[in-house]
Amino acid sequence: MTHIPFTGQLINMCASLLLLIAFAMLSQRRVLSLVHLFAMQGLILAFSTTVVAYSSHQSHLYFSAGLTLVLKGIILPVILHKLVRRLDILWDVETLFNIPTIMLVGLALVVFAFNLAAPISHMAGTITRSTLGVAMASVLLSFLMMITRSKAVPQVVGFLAMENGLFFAATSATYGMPMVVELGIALDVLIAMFILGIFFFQIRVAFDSLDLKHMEQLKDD
Amino acid sequence: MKITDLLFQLVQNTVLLVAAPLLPGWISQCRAWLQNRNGAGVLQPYRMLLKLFHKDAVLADQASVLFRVMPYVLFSCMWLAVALVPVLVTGLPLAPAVDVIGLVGIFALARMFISLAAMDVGTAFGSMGARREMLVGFLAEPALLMVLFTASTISHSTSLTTIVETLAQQHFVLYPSMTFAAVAFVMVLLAENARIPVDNPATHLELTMIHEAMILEYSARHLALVEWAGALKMLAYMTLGIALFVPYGIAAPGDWSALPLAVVLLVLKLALAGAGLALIETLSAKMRIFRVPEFMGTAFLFAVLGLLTHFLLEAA
Amino acid sequence: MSTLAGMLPIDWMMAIILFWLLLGLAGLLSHNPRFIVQIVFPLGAVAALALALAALAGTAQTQVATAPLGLPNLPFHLRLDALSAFFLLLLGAASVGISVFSSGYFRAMPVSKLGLLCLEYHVFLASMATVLLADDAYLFMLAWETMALSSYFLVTTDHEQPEVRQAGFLYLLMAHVGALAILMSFGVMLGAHGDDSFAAMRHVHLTSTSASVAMLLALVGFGAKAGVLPLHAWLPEAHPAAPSPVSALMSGIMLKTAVYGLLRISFDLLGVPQWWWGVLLLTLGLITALFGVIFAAVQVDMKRLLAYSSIENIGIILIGIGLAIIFHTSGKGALAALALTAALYHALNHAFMKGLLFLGTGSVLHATGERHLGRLGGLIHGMPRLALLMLVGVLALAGLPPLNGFVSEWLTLQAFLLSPGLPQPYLNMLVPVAAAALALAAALAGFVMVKFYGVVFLGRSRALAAVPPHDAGAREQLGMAYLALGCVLLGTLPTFVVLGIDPVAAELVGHSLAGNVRSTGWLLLTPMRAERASYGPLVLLLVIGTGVLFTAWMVRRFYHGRLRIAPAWDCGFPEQNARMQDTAEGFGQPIRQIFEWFMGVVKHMPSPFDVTPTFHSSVHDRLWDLCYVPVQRASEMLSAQIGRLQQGRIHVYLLYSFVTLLVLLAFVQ
Amino acid sequence: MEILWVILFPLCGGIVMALFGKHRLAPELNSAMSLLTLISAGVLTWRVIEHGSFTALDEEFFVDAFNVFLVALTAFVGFTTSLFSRPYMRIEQHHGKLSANMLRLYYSMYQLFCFTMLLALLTNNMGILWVAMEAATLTTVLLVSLYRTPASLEAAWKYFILCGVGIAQALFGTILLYFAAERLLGANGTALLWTHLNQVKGQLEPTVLSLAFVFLLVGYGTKVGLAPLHNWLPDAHAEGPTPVSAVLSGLLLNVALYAVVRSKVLVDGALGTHFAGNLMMGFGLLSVVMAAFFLSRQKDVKRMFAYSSIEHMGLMTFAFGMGGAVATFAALLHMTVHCLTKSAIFFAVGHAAQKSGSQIMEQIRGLIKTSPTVGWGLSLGTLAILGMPPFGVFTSEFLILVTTMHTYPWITPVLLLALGVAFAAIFSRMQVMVFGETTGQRLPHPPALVPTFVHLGLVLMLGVYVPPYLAQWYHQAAALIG
Repeated sequence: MTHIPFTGQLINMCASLLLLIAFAMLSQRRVLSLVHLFAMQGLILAFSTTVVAYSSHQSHLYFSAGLTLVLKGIILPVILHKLVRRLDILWDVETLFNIPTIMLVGLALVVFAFNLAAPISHMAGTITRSTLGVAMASVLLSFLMMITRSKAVPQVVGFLAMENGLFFAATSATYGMPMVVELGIALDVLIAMFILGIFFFQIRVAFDSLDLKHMEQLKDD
Repeated sequence: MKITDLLFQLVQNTVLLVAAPLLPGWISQCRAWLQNRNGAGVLQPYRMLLKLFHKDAVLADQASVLFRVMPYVLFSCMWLAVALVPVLVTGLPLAPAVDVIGLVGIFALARMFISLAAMDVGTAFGSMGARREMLVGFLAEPALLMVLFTASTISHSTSLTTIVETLAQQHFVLYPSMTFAAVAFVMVLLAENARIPVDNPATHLELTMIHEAMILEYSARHLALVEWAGALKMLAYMTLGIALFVPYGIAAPGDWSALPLAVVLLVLKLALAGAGLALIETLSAKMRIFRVPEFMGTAFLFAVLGLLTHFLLEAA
Repeated sequence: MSTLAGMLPIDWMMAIILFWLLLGLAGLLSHNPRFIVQIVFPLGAVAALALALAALAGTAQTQVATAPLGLPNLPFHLRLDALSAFFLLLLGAASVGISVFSSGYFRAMPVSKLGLLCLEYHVFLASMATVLLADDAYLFMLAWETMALSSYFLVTTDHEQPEVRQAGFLYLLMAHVGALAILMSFGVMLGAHGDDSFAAMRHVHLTSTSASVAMLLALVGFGAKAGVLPLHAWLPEAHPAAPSPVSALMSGIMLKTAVYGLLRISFDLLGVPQWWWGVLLLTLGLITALFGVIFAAVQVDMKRLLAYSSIENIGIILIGIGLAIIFHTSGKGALAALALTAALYHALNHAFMKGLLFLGTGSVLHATGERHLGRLGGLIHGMPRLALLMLVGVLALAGLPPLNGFVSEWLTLQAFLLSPGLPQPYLNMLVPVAAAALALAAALAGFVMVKFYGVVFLGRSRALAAVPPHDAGAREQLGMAYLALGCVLLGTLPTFVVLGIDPVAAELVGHSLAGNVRSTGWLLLTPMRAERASYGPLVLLLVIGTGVLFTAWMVRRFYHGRLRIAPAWDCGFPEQNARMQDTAEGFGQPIRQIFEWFMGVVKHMPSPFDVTPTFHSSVHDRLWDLCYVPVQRASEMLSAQIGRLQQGRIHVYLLYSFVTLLVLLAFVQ
Repeated sequence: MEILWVILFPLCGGIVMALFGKHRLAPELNSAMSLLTLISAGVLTWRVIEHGSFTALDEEFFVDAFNVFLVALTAFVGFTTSLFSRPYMRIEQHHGKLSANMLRLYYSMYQLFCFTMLLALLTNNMGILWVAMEAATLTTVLLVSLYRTPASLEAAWKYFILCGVGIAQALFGTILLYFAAERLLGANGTALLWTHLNQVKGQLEPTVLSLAFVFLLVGYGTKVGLAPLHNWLPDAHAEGPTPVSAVLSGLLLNVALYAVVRSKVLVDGALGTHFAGNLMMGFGLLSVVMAAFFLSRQKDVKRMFAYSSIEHMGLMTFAFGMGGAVATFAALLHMTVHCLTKSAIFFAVGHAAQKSGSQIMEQIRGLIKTSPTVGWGLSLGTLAILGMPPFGVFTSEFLILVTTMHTYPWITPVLLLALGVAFAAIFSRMQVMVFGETTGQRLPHPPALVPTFVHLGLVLMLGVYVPPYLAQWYHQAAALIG
């Protein structure tokens, strides 16, 4: 195999960590630990972005790394934490059906994603060829997570995790999107977070629970 | 057309008009003989007409104009029908105006009027008669049409003149299709002229009568016209049958020398036909009204079969 | 003035169409009912007359025009040739009477409805004219659907009654489905790189298969409009629902636009037809005709009865077209021309007589408020003039000489009789059977008409609360008298009519009857040679007329003429009442008994212990259960299955997206 | 710079309404802002007519034949809807369904929504396009849940999650696009500019682009409402306030489709195959058929028309996918007429529902009696949307069907079947609502149906006559899209 520079190895390291976290989220029952995992994801993301910035001398990537750190590492987790506390679902535990199956499916997804990414990643000009597959995998995993979660908050966490995966793809595979786009995306995510916050309370008022099984009234059958 | 033809047409019509009542008279006379009675004589119909023409007419209070007009329409329709059939000579002036389809049309017109008139007064019998008459009619009319079509496909024409000329005055050919047609025609004739087994002219039994039920409300001059029209209709049918199936002896246009023979032959044929009709009536019994559609259906079927056999065997 | 003089007939027609639209708008905007009924409708009638005249003038040569509207770089093409001219003549001539009638008939209507009705009425007329003039698929479909839409609104004028809404829905649905079929047929015939003008379609050379596909699609489409079996279901529903003049328009004229479309596509756009189309049309026509007349015989609603009889007449027209195609493809030009002439002649006749009858039912409805035959009767006493006019229509529709219905049937039968020697032997077999069936249908039509006229106008009133009927108003009578006169003239002067139709035959089948017809002068109609067949209705009329007068005079001359009015004798039965007459059901009973095996009869038998026993039986259309109900069931079932997909759980929805994504990705890879 | 005005007016509008949203004249203010937007859009259009397409602000924005008429359309419908929502919302407040705060939220979000729509249309940057689309979701989601009823919350939640997830896929697609493009255009900002991408589309890496298109299609397709990604659409339309349903159907779906088509152009250029087209045709056909069969099960009137929107969106997607001058022309025309007609229908439906106090169709009866304008608006609109001439929908459907018949004959029966089923379903219900015996009572405020009839008038005009410059745009856009 060809020699990979140290930075590259670091980034691959981060990638594998992200994948690990994604799996952890998939199988995590407790809301609070989900939030913690999400925060960890944000931190790793920020770290990997700095590494990419350093290795590729892309000054604007430092900026976006900072942005990530602030937004995904600090603000969003804090907001989530507050929400969880205000909604006092701090020790809320939700029942997942048959974790091993989900894990197996997740595994299959990862394989699928890697296969999908393989033909592309070799043409990546960056030192971080293989990370695209990881990014795609974590996106798909968080998708799977949203499907399997039966409560509102974890679903949202899954949603945000998906954003993280996307962001990782953006930075690792392509040295980051143009600044204006990244700002826009960050803004959107922030607003989304706020709106979701509002939502949680409205839902609580309406259904006095955040369980999604109450919200299955609109249908056609 | 020559003036002589026109003249001849007029003369023939008047003669036939006057002579028509003889036919029913002759038939009932034959029936009397067949039943070992000595009948009222051939002239009986005339006496009846005379009697009717002297009576006071009684009109139902419900009757409308249509009721009073009908006998005249019926009468002149039948008169026209008689005038159209070549009885003695072909190629008369009126002939081109109406062909066989038109002839059927005229009969249908008459039937329509008489049925409407029957419904006009609004009695139970009237409408019943009208219904039955139309029931018979809607099967008899196409049957008759099919019979005529057989003849006209043979002669490649629907004008009676051409038909008769083809059948009579050209070399003699046997047409198997015509046998079917003949049977059908006889059945239609029985039905259309209200004879046994379809109808009984001599009865007023409510449940059986058809024609009589329709003219139940007529009296005096109207009744007389209706009866006379009936005689004319009978004559028209018989002469039509003769023209189709045994046309031999009908003279070609302008061939005055053959005329006397034609007259003699016509009288003979009519006499025979009348006798035959009487025989049929004596031998067969009046059938239930519900059987009539089957009877007429058979007639229709025979007629169509005739046409088919023509296309099968004779189409060259 | 010179510009006016320089206008071609087609320009006149476009102007008239525009004028109709303006009239409709005027009616919509004005809130004065007297203005609408006394100005707008008569003006519409005048325009119709002008259209008829323009059509008469337009048969001479083909004219083309384009309107500056329509799709970009695809303007509206219009074309006036013999075929469209003939149908435009039909439209104009028949709608004159109907518009005049309407101007009287609608006077009682509330103004809120009247304005809309006026708009829809004239849009309907205009769209029909446009259909006949259209020369590209787009304009044709546009006008066609507008026609359906406007007539739908006309049908649902009395939308308060649920059955009217039901009828309207069924009508528009079938019209729309038919339109889609027509659209597909146009799609098959489409010219090079999607040129949808008829001119381009004429030049496309289709394979025999695709031509047949186009033909079948067109048959479905136009059949659905014309009421060809088994697509007739809307007709007996919509006609009774609509106001009578509208029924007259629809039955008399709109059905003919479908005939026009069929002719246009089969003979003109598709070039030379194939012989089995003819057989198909012939068979369909026969079935339709028999079906229509048999069901007409058992109806108890005036307008339903007439609607079924319309189905029958469409069948007869179809028979003519089918024969024409058969002859045309087997190289018998003259016979093809004859059959085609017969079909077109019958179309024209039907427009007049059915229009007349529907208008008559309108007047009856006005006078008695009753559509059910079982409660009518004896109207001849109250409405003698209407009764006379209706008698003409009834005799004509029954196909009796010397009126017009007979002439076209006579021509059709002639075409049958002169047919032997077709290449296909079994066609030779088919022909006599077909002729027999046609004869049967014609005879049954007589039965139906006796029932109709006898039950409505003759006898005594069956109505329990006898409404004293008043005769129709002056303008109604004028309109109907016009149509009745049309029936008589069309019946007694056939030579001119046939000569008028001749250009169409010449255009479509490239053969003309004019020579034969002219050979024996105007008094006798001789489509072929004189010794083959000839028909002189005028002579017939004269002879019968003189016969009647002469007999009457003789009787007057030699007879005292004493007359007593007395109660009806009726075999001496004293107390008889109106209920002893045949009801409509009773009159139709024999037919029902004979044909019970193929119509669904529901009988209500009284129990032997019933104190006041009642018996009634209703006939319904088996084809409905056979063809329509299954379709409905299938679609309902399918939508029930699909509805399951939308079952409310957001996880499932996410799963849909997820699976879709994965499948697509796998597909890409 | 006209473009800036077009975007700034609604943005400011959003802020202004957030400040004065409770004022008595807030509705009028709202309409005024929309009017300003409309005017500036008009100026922009005029400019494009004069000089043709151009870009602005170092190419971040650009206008060409494709998006200019959509801009005009969006601004126009935005304005008419604001006109409609003036009395409508007053009546809602009257009925006590809405508080002043909610109205403020409504007005400001309405303006912001218009802003995001116009931004998405005018931007040259695929990234910004994505941002705008996401922002559109964010602005409307609170409008959907405006009534705070459980149903509306559920609808809003589904709307948010499904569209959010979907749009995330679109972002991944955009990233892949960028990934492919930067190797040609360098890592500077220009690599996401559509104009540049369009120039180099021939050399873009096919495998990446096909992958990207899948993500983009699934992403934006979710917002277009393509089956089976449509599930949010009926709920959101049915539960939100009627003006919102109108703009969702009329504008949002159009803009999402616009995004799909933009990316299709690039992918076609890169692949040189009919891959993208086939995908779109498949989705379109599926949507048409499924929507048609869904239609016949509906009880809620707005839900039904939501499904009809799915059906028509599917038809457009199908037509765009089919490609070719005529089909694309027809699709663009269909975009226009569907937008106008559907919003007109929702206007009428809104008043009808207010009149009978329910959106359930069994309880809406005999409108033509209680208020003829609503009745006629609804019936004519329905007939128009069902493709009845002489309305414009007929024109576009005619073109689409005829072209399909010409190129893919075996698909036509399926389409026609679906159209027939849809016709039967919608029409039978419309008839009962409009005609027949009546239930509803008179309204405190007169219905504002001027917008309805203006829209229908335009649609009618497009049915018989397409103005030359409009046709010219369509043709240019068709050439652009190919």
